[in-house]
Order: sequence, then C-alpha cells, then structure tokens
Amino acid sequence: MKFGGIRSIRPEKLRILLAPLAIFLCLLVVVSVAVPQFLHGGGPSIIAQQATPILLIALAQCVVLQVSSIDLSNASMALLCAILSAETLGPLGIASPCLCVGVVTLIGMLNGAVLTFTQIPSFALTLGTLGILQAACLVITGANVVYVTSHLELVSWLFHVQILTLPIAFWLSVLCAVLLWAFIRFTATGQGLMAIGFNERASILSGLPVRRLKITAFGLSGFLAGLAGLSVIAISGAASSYGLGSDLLVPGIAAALAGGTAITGGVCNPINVVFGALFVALIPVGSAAIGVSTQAQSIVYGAVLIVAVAATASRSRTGIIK
Amino acid sequence: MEWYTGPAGHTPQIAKSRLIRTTSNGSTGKCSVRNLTIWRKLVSSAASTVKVRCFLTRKFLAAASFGALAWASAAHAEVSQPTYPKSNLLLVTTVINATNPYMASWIQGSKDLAAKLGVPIEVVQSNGSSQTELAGIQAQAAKGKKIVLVMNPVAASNVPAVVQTINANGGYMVVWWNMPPGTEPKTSGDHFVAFGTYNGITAGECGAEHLVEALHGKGNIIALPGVLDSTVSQERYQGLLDTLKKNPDVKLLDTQPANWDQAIALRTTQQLIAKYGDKLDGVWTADDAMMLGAYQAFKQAGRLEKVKFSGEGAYPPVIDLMVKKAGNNAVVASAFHRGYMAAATGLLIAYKAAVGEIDVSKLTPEQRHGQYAIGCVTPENAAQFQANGGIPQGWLDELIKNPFKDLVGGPVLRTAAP
Amino acid sequence: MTTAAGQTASGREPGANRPPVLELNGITKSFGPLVAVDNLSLVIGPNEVVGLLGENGAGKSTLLKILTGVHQPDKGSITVNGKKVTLRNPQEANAAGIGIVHQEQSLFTNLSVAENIVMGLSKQGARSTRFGLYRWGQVNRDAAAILARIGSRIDPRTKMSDLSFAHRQMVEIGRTIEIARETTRALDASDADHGTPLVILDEPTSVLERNETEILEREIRKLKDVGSVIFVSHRLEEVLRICDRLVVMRHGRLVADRPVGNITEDELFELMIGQGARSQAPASAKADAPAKAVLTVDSLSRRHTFHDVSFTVFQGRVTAIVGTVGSGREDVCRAIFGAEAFDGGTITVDGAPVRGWSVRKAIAAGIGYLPSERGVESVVGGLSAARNLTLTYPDKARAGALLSPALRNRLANLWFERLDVRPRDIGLELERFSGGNQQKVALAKWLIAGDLKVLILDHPLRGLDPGASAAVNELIREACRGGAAFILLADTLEEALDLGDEILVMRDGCVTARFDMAREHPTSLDLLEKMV
Amino acid sequence: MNEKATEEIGNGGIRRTFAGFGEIGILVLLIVVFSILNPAKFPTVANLNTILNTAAVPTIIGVGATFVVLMGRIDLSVEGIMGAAGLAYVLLSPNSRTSANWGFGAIVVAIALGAGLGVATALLHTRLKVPSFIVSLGMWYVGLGIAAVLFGQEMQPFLSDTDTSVWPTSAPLGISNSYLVALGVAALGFLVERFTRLGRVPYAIGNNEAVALLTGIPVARYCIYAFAIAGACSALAGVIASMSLGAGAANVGVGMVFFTLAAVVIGGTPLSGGKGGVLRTLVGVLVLSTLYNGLILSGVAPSLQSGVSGLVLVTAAIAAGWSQRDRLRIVK
Repeated sequence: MKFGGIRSIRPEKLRILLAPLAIFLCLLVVVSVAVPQFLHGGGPSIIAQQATPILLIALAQCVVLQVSSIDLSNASMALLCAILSAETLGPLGIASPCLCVGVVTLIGMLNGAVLTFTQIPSFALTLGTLGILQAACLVITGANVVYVTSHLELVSWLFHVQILTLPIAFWLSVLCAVLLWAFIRFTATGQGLMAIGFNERASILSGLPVRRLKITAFGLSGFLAGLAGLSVIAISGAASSYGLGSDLLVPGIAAALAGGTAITGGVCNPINVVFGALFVALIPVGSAAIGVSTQAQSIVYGAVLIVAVAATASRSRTGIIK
Repeated sequence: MEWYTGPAGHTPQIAKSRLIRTTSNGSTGKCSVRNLTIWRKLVSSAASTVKVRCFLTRKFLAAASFGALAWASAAHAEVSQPTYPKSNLLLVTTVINATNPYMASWIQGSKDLAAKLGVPIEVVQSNGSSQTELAGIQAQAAKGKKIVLVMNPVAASNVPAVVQTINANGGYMVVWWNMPPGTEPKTSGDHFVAFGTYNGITAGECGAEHLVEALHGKGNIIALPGVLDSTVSQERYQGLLDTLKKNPDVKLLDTQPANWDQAIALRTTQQLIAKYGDKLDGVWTADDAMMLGAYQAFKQAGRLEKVKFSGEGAYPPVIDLMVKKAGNNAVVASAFHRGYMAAATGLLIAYKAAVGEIDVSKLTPEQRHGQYAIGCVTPENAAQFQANGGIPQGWLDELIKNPFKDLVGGPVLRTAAP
Repeated sequence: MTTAAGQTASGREPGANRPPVLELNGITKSFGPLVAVDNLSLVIGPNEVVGLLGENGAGKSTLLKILTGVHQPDKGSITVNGKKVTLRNPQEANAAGIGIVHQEQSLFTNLSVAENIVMGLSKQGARSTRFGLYRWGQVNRDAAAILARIGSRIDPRTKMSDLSFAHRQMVEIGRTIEIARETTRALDASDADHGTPLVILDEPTSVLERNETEILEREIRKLKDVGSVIFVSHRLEEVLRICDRLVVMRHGRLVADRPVGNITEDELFELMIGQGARSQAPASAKADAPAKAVLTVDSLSRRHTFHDVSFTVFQGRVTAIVGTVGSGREDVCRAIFGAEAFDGGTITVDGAPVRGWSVRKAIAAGIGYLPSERGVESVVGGLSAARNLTLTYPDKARAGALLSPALRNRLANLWFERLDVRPRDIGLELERFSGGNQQKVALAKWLIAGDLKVLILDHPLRGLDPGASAAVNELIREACRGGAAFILLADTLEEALDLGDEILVMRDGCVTARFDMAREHPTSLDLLEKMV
Repeated sequence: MNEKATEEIGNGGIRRTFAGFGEIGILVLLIVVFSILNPAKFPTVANLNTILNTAAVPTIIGVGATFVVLMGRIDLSVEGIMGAAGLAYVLLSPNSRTSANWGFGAIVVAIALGAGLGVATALLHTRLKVPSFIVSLGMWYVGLGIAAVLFGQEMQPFLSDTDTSVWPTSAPLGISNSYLVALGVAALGFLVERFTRLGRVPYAIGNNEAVALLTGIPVARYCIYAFAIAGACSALAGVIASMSLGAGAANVGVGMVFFTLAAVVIGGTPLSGGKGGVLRTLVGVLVLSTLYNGLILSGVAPSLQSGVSGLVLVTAAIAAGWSQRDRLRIVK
C-alpha cells in the first residue's frame, strides 16, 4: 500500500502512520517539561532498558494480531526462556541462548499447530498454554529464583554496552522491528499474513497456505518472546516464576495496540510498535513526574492507555469495532 | 497486584549447602517470647537491658552499642564519602502497592521521619511491577536533587539497576528484604549504604512454636505460605518446618500457597476445610493478611473455637483479635515488625550517610548487611502493641540518636524450603 | 400498469391529490474528491413502481443509503409524504415509512425466522410482548401470517441457517413488507392524509433464479397496492416488465426519467453507459474439432449434497451448470476446487486422478475458482488492488526472495488497463472499489497465471452492470481462446445458453440433463423444466 | 428444496438449547474422576456446598460477561470493578473505619458504581471506536485505582457485623446463600436472554453486526446495556466477595477475569459471539470450580494446578468445537 501512488495517501493513512510517534513525543515533552533533567539524567537509557523486553513481547504479539489471533502465552514463554537460559547458561555457555530460544519457538509453533488443526479460538488456547507454561516454570525452578552461575557476560553486555546513550539491546530489538517490517511488507509470507488478517476465508480460497502461515506467525511470536526472555536475563541475571518478566503480557499488548496494531487483524506496523513500547515504558515516569498521588496512579495508567489507543488505532471502514 | 510483606526474592548460593544457622536464629521459642519483653524495655530505655540471658538479646544489645559507637565516631570526624547539605536532598521511599497494611505503615514511617528531619519526601508505588518501580525511582532521581532512598524491591533482581541509578545520581540508598547475591553493599561502593532484613526463620518459629504450644504438642495443621518463590515466605516456612521437626506429634497435613492474598487465602482454606473437615486443629500462615482470610473461612464454617491460628506481621486487626481473645483465643501468635520501623531505619541510615553523620567506610559488616529485631505478639502481651500501631513512644527519637539500635546480627543464612 | 393504482387495498382514490411519497430536491453527496450523487432531484408518486438503473458506481447505492438514513446528504432536501424529513439513521428511515430489501441478505442465521422478522420491526407490535416479555407463540403466529401473505409456508420457528437461500430471500421480503405495513398502520393512525410507505428493492433478483424471480414479481405487484416501490436491477428485461417508470443514473446525475411505454432495452443500455449499443455476445468459439480433456469428474458424490455427478471439461470450452439454489451445483464446484470434501467418485486432472485433494493442490494443478460471494470469499478488501492481484501467484511479482513492488505495480497497471478498472489507483484498498471493478480484479487474479487449465466461475456477473458484464464476458472468451477451460454457474439461463459449449442441468444434487450446444439448441424453457 | 404450495418448509426449529452441551459431559467426567480419587471427601454434601460456594462469585460475573461476549465484545474490567464496588460497599456499611451505615443502600451504591463503570467502558468503546478489549483493560486499572483511593493510607476496613460476613456461606436452605443469589441472577439473566429484545439483540449483533446496523438495530445502545449489566454483575460479585472476606480489599477479585472468561468459553459461548448463553456459562463455572476443588482435594502439587486447569480449558474448548471443524471454518 506504500506504493499506491500519491492518490492513496489519505489523512486517515497519515494518522495511522504518525500517531504512535506523536503520542510518544507528547508524553516525552510532558516529562521533559515537568522534569527538565530527565533527558540528561540518564532517563532515556533507563526507559530504553525497560522498553526492550516490552518491545520484543509487543512485536511477538503484533505478529499474531496480524493474523487476527491473540497470544496470551507469549509473556510466559519469555519467562520460560529466561528460566531455561538461567539454568543452562552456566553449563552450556553460548549454546544455551540459542537452545532456549529454539525451545520457545517450538512451543509457539505448537500453539499454532494446535490452533489450526483443532480450530479453537486463540484466546482460549493460549490462555490454556499460559497456565501450562506457568506450571512448567514453577516446576523447573522448584519455585525458587534461578541465578545465572557463570557466563552471564555472554548476555549482560547487551545492556552494558551503549550506543548513543542507549543500551545496545534496545537498538537490536529496534532492528528486529525493522526486519519484521520488511518481512511483512516484502515477502510472500508476510503478504499472506496480512491477507489472513483481513479476510481469512478469501485467503484460503486464494490458495494461501493458511495453516502454515498461522503456524509461522505463532512460531515468530515464540521466537521474539524468547528474545524478550534473554533480555530479561541480561538485565537481571536471574529469573523466577514471579520475578522480572512475569508481568510483561499486559504492557506487551498495550504497546502493540498503542503502536497502531489493529486487534481485528491485518494492520500491523512493527516500526510504530517501537514507539508504542517506548510510550508504555514512559507512562509510569510520566505520571510520577506530574505528581499523581500514589493511590491514583493506576487510574492514570488505565486512562492514558485508552486515550493512546484511541489516538493510534486504525479503524476498519465498516465502522465495526469489537 | 499482590499483597506482599516481602516480595519475590532470592536464594543465596549457600542455599545449596546444608542449613547453617547464625547465632541469632538459635533462639528457642521461649527465648523469643522472653526477649520480646526485653525488647519492649529496651526500646523504652536503651540502657536497661543488661541482665538479659537470651543470646539473641545480648547480641542485640552488643549490636546496638557498637552501632552507636560507629555512629558516634562518625559524627564529627571527616567522612570518606561525598556529602551534601540537607537542602540538596530528596527522600524517596518505595512501596509495592498502596492498599496493604504493611505498606501503609511503611509510608507512615517514612513520612514521620521526613517530618522530623525536615526534608521533602516522595513515595514511589510500583503496583507490583519491576518496570514501574525502576521508572519511578528514575523519575525522582531525574529531578536533580540527591536521592536518599529506602527501597522494598518488587524483586531482588531490580536492585542492581537501582544501585546503578543511585551511583549516577550520587545519592545514598538502603534496601530491605530482598537483594540478589553478589550485590553486597560492601562490594557496591559507598552509595549503597546498607541492606537490612528481618529473620524470616525466627518469624516463622514465633508462629509455629506458639501454635504447637496451643495444641499441647499434638494435632493436625495446615500451612499457607506466600508466593511460592518468595525468599521471605520460604524462610518463614523453614521456621515452621524446623519447629515441627522438634514436635513430631504435630502433623502438617497440607501446604497451599495463598500468594500473600487475603481473598485467595479465604478461597483456599474453604477448600482445605472441605478436604480435612474436623481433623484440622491449627493454621500456620506466612503473613497476617492470609491469616485473616483463613480465620474468616473457619469463622464461616463455625469452627473458630476449635482451631488455632498463627500469623506474621502483627497487623493491628490481628492484635485486636488477640486482645479480645476472639474465638476462644483462636489467634495464638504473630511475629512483630513494622514497615514503619524498617522504612524509618533505612531512610535514616541513608540520610546520615548523605549528610556525613555516618562514615560508610567505617560501618561494620553487620551494619552494612544485617538483620533487625523482631518481636512475637501473643494474647498475653498483645495489649502492649495496640497503642500507636505498636510503635513505642519516642521510638523515632531513639532511632535518630542511633539508626542501628535494632540491629541484632549479620546475614540470615538458610536452606531452600524443601 | 398505471391502473394498478386503482385497486389499492385501503380503497383509496387513485392519485386523489395525495402528496408524492418521496420528493428529492437537489440531493448532493460527495466522498472527498468523488461526487457520488450530484444535485439529484426525483419525485415518486403513490402506488408507483419506479425502476432505478445505472452502471456500478453511477451512484445508485449511495442514493439508496441516503434514503435509508445510512448516509446524510451534503446538500438538498428529502420530503416523505409531504413532510420534510432528515434521516439520521435506518430507524428514522423506517419511522418515516421507508423500508429496504438489501442486495445482500440482511438476516441473522442464528435466529429463527420469526425472530428475524421481529428484529426488523422498529417497534414490535403490542401483541408480540407482554410486560416487555416476548410471547413466542404469538410472535410465531404473526410471522406465519406475514409469510402466508406472500404465499410462503415456511415454519416461522425454523432456524435461519436451516433454510435455503431462496427461502431466506422470501423471509427477507416478507419482513420488508411487514415493515412497510407497520409503517402504513402507524401513519394511518397518526397522519390525516394517509401517507404511503416506500419499499426499496435493491437488486433483489440478482441472487434469485428465474422461477424464484417470478414469485418476487407477483409480490411486487401486490406491494403496489399498499405502497410505492423503488426497484433496482441490472436485468433490463425484468425492469421493463415490472416497472411503471424508469429513472437512469450516470456519474451521480439523473440522465433519464421516462414511463416504460416508450423505451427499449438498447436505449436504456445506451443511457446507462452513454456509449454505442450493447455488444451482442456472439456464441463463443464453438469449435467442433474434439478438444483435449483437461478435467474429468466421475460419479462425484457427497452425502446430503450431490450424488453421482460426472462430466468432462475440455480445453477452450465452457461447461455451464444450471439449477436452482440448493441444486448442489455450488458444492460440486467447491469440491472440484478442493474447498469442500467429497466422499465418493474421482476427479481426474490431465489424466491423473487426484488424491488428498485440497485448495492448494487444485491451484497447483491449474484450477482456479471465482466465488460468488465476492466480499466474503473472493477479495481481501483491506489489501491494495495490486496485492490482491498477486495474492495467488506472488511469484509473478517476486525478485529473488523478496516481492518487488516495482514488478507488482507494472503487472497491476497492465491489467488495470486491459480490464479498464476504475479508478486507476492500484494502491487503493480493494474494498474502496465498486463491485464491478472488484470483480474484474478478482478475475484477473486468476488470469495472470497465464497457464490456467480450468477456471470455475460462480455467478461471475452477479451484481455487475451491463458494461462490466460485457467486459468480463470478453475476458472469459479471450481466456477460452487462450486454451483455458471454464465451469460456469451463470446468473441467468440466457447467459448460460450464450456462453456454454455444454450445459448441465442439476436438481437436488443430481444431473437431470445435459446439452451439447454444438449439436442441440435448447431454449431457456427446456432448461427450466429440467430444473424444477 | 422447491417450494410445493402445500407442505411446510423448515424443521420447525427444534430449539437446540441443550444440544451439544459437551461441557456437561466434562462436568460429569470430572465429578466421576474426583469421586474415584477421593471417595471419602469429594462426593459429600459439605463439599458440594464448598464447590457451589466457590462457584457463586464467578457465576454472577459470568452472567454479565455472557451478554458482552454474545455481542462479540469482551470485558476485562471485572477485577477492577469488583475492587471498587467491594470497597465502596464496605466503607458504607458498619465497618471498623467509617461511621457510615447505609444498610442496603450500600449495596445499591456499589452496584450503581459498577454499572456506571460499565457504561463508561461502553461509551468509550462506542464513541472513540476503541476495541472493547483495550477499553475494558484500561478500566481494570481505573477500577483498581478507585479502590486504592477509597482504601487510602489508613488501616484496612473490616465489616463490624459478623452476621454479614457469615451470611454468604451460611446455608439455611441447604445451599449457601451466595450461590442462591448467583442462581437468582442466572435465572434473571436467562429470562432476559430468552424473552426480551434486550436479550435477543445481542445474538443478532454477535451473528452479523453489519446486518444489525443495516437493519437499524441501535448497536451502540445495546453495547451500553450489555456493559452496564456486566458492570452491575461484577459489582454485585464484588459485594458478595467482600462480605465473605469480612473486609474491604482492593484486589478482592484477584484471578476472576480469566477464571470467568475461561468458564464462559468452556460453557460454549465462543468469544466471536452469537452463540451460547447464560445457562451454558452456569455449567462452565461449575466445571472450573469442581476442577479447582478437586485438584486440592486430590492433593495435586500447587505448582501443577495452573497447568492442569490450562489443559482442561484447552481440552474443553477442543471438545466443544470439534464437531464444527471444516476446511473453510474461520476461528479467530
């Protein structure tokens, strides 16, 4: 659609293209004005650090939303990956991250396979997977915190090395977003994902390999979730069933939607999801900065979320929003 | 949004080895009951604690005195770490949520101290999210003043990032409850002044031993620990198991985690009542919020009179229950410590480091990583804890004289819960 | 016809200086740069059937949406039964006495017939509820009565999804008439000079088979007695038969408004597309030379759907299958395309019998399928026209591993020229094109393959205006010459006779007759009697 | 299918209310399995009451949720509304903190608050055209925030009146009061669902919203109704939960959103809407409550419990949808 010539650039399209960036900048301005030192007080680097796992989970989510499904289990996949690599980094060294990401990718594909072959709603399926993965985490960790015993340096540099004052991990996840964008726009597979999101029936009758495509989508979701898990390990050097990373699901979904992804499917711009993630990571700082009372903070969080999505959401022409 | 008295935590490497007890946890139940009274005296007048037999309290006194020494010596001498004028400081205190009695008390303590010191204070609330916690602290640090931080981390794993932030800001911080191994204050430079905790094992024993006592050493109990992977919960549970080892006639029928949550505790206990019916004689819980849930369940089942409860944290409503001797003395014990005291102590230590009243380099190992006194509330002594949320008159002034006055020993060492 | 106004049910005097039912004055509606309806004025008298014609994209549907309160005009006024009204939403349109039967069925398949009828009514009659609770017994009786009025005996408790398409259409019509009657009652009660309801039929016949159309025509004549009708259709002969007066739209304007008496099909056609007379479709390349068999279906069966269907499709030939809705011909096609399972018989492509048949395999074997429900099954509305075009054969626009926008656009522009798709904006989402242009793209999606063996066309001309139909027909013939074979489910028997080299007649899932057009020359009546 | 003038067309719509109630099978299966696993404890009247007791709150929520899901919407704000309404109720009843004593007024206010939040959700959803998923997600936080504000910095408010806090679980009529309330709500819900326009329109919208709009059904207004009902139900659930807790807690509803949604889905009301109903949700909740009770009674390790529930959810969903599998079936 980017190549439709000038006639197809309409205000609506511009909004969808720019809104996520806009809302992020707005919030950034608010914070910078309320707390002038924020920008050179190392604020950006902290936000980038927090945004990294959120961004990766959000990307994982938006691939699945792209085919108008939802994956409630990808956050716990990230956690599982973190736990696994915490357990294996010591013995396996560099092999461990690849292995762990591989495992969760497979779990993701399994999700997709079950989804396509049993035809049950993704919400129900992944809700179930969520429960199973939580149990898995608890069993693997024996309900304890697992600390990386050695080889932590294999991942920790991701957040120690900085480029332009931001941790390299953030830049890498942005790179993931760009690659994903290119993948969706410029490959037959990506085009297929889009098509399924808009009209699955027509996609089937146009001979798209819908099952394979859906499995791909969920596999990608697992893969990106795995990367998110690695970033968690890199940040904290430890993982546990209730620790850092256990609360990524909602921020992930919020970031994906604030990034203009349509929950109805078809519409997903990974590059905008980057701004969505930064925005979500910035909300707490924002509300703290403008001095919202401790009690009222979650009110603000909820309200801001709604407004942000209202501003960025791309709405189908039928006017039907569910 | 879970109710934490101590959030998800860590297991030190030692955990792999067998149980090693520090002197401080050697105390028997009786001892902990006695030194409670001592402890009461002590807090009222720091001097009148000489003829104490209990080791814990001797240790306690020792700690207190050399704590005082360390501070006195630091008071006038030049200190090694950078210091700032009061006017350039901002006190920051973090809580995991705003709707939990422990947290409420924590905030209160921070604010009272801030008022006494005449320094502005900010509360960072994290809604149980590590992300939010980091972001909140960062936002305060970004305001340009030097941060004086007392932190109750959502997860141990957040601490390093916060230390980074504070180092960059040049302020000072003290952490309670949770800290990953290898992030010792000693090894993290001067700005991470101290780590403090309460001895979960002792706390667990306080409840367990009085439960056993109340059951006359014979009966069936169930246990409600907190979130499964929480160090704090595991320590307390360890305390229970240790006690039961010594009292084989008390059977632990079932253990169901209730995630520090009153509502979940209620639901779980209802199920357990259905499962064991009249067999149950006692309920051990890792925290009073959960105890109140369990208590409610038995109340509804109309079996309050026949069951004993023990909790942890001595929430005012629980203390009231003990004073009222409700349900034929249903509640037998709850370990006493206050978010109020933890927060005030932590903030004060960090503050004194910031203004140069403490020389961080001269602090003893216990002072940089130590455990603080806890009491054990029972129906007998409950009344003393009712007034002012159990905070003795003038406690804060005593504290300001000596921030380490409640220090009772070094790190808590334990095995992982089986 | 004009006398029909005489025998009005309510015994009103014909045209007894009652105000016109509808009076449109200078209605204008534009979407961005595009002016859909341009300063249009129109008067519709009481008990009059007015035919509304125009190409796709001439602005008909926009006009109807304005009349039913879906869109609001930018300029101009609407007067209904002498009262100026503003229609902000469908409810208000109903209240004003305007009901519509939509081109696509507007029924809820998960509800019963009776419920569907009640749902349509803006205010359920007092009898159907007590204390705000439905009295289902009463509701069902009323529904039965309503259906009986249009000579249909559908059990009102039946779940909609259990009814055949045609029967659903009857329910739809019954409901619309009821809306109209309800409104008349309301007006009678409120209004001194009896207002007349206006019923809009938006291509109601485009999905109906001939015999069903006749029922509908009877119905419309009845309808005349109670109210006025706007009848939209592309079947000119039908329009001429049913209507009293014809209005033609082109480019959003009213270009003709005449009584039926003095106008011919060709005139109409010219008025609609404003170009030379209709290209009379000459019979396609009906070569007698035996052509190569590409697809053979042998005693294909599926339980409860079709039985023992056999036929062969030859290169460069058109096999037309006719039959009423529910005759099972759609299912046969879907089975051949792998979209539906079959439990008996064989499909042979190029001499090799297929197994483990699926859509993917069918396409790989060179079979294409153009479904009838365009919006739902054939086009991905949210994607650009260009992407839709290359959806099935992405390799046509692939450079190495990646899709090449440049290639895609060149291809798209090429086909847009060939099929004269308008607007010429290949980047525009397909859902923004008019139905006819969408259909052209949907067809081209298969034709770009080049080496397509068999293309199955399910009502390819449904809802297309004569102009577009001619273009699509031309495409089909061209592809025929290119060596492709076609299976055609035609809209009208004429179409089948016109294009088919062989015609199969199906009824209740069985083939009841087959005609080789090279030798026999059946009339539509011959076909009809085998169908019903 | 040609119409002969005389014969009736159509199957007379044998209403398949109970057709394909696979979930009942699952329920029976669970009961059998658990009865075998612990014959002494599980199949007893006392335990039955425990299960019904657990089921009460989610059933009440589920009735409201069903109307929302039937329209193809989703309501995640449950826990927030429960917290806000619960605290409002406790603070307006005789309690350890305030002097207020509004009696039944307290319940009315709480429910009004819930309905209000529901309406707010619907308005934001329909006016701003934001998916209900995200709006209700936001409302979840807003509700918790309101609860936190009501909770304030002071001590937790406890209900002074013991009878109140025992009422939900006491069973003068053999079945615990709370579940009787739940049954009442369900019955009312069923009445509305079957016999009123308010109940039928959601089916229509869930089946085909575009058509609903064309037919002139005021979809937005019915959205508001549905979410208001859902909000009110969540609020009532919050009140009952707080009663039984004997105290006001912001997160009195912890874990209820997914428990209820899972129950609705297991019950056989797909999230795409248009099918299912209140009765099915009733069964769905019983399945999950029985499971929860049975797992604890059978002594399944706490770590594994979430896993087992997950498996059951998936299995139930598969069992429910297996028959309708088809090449062209679209499931989101």
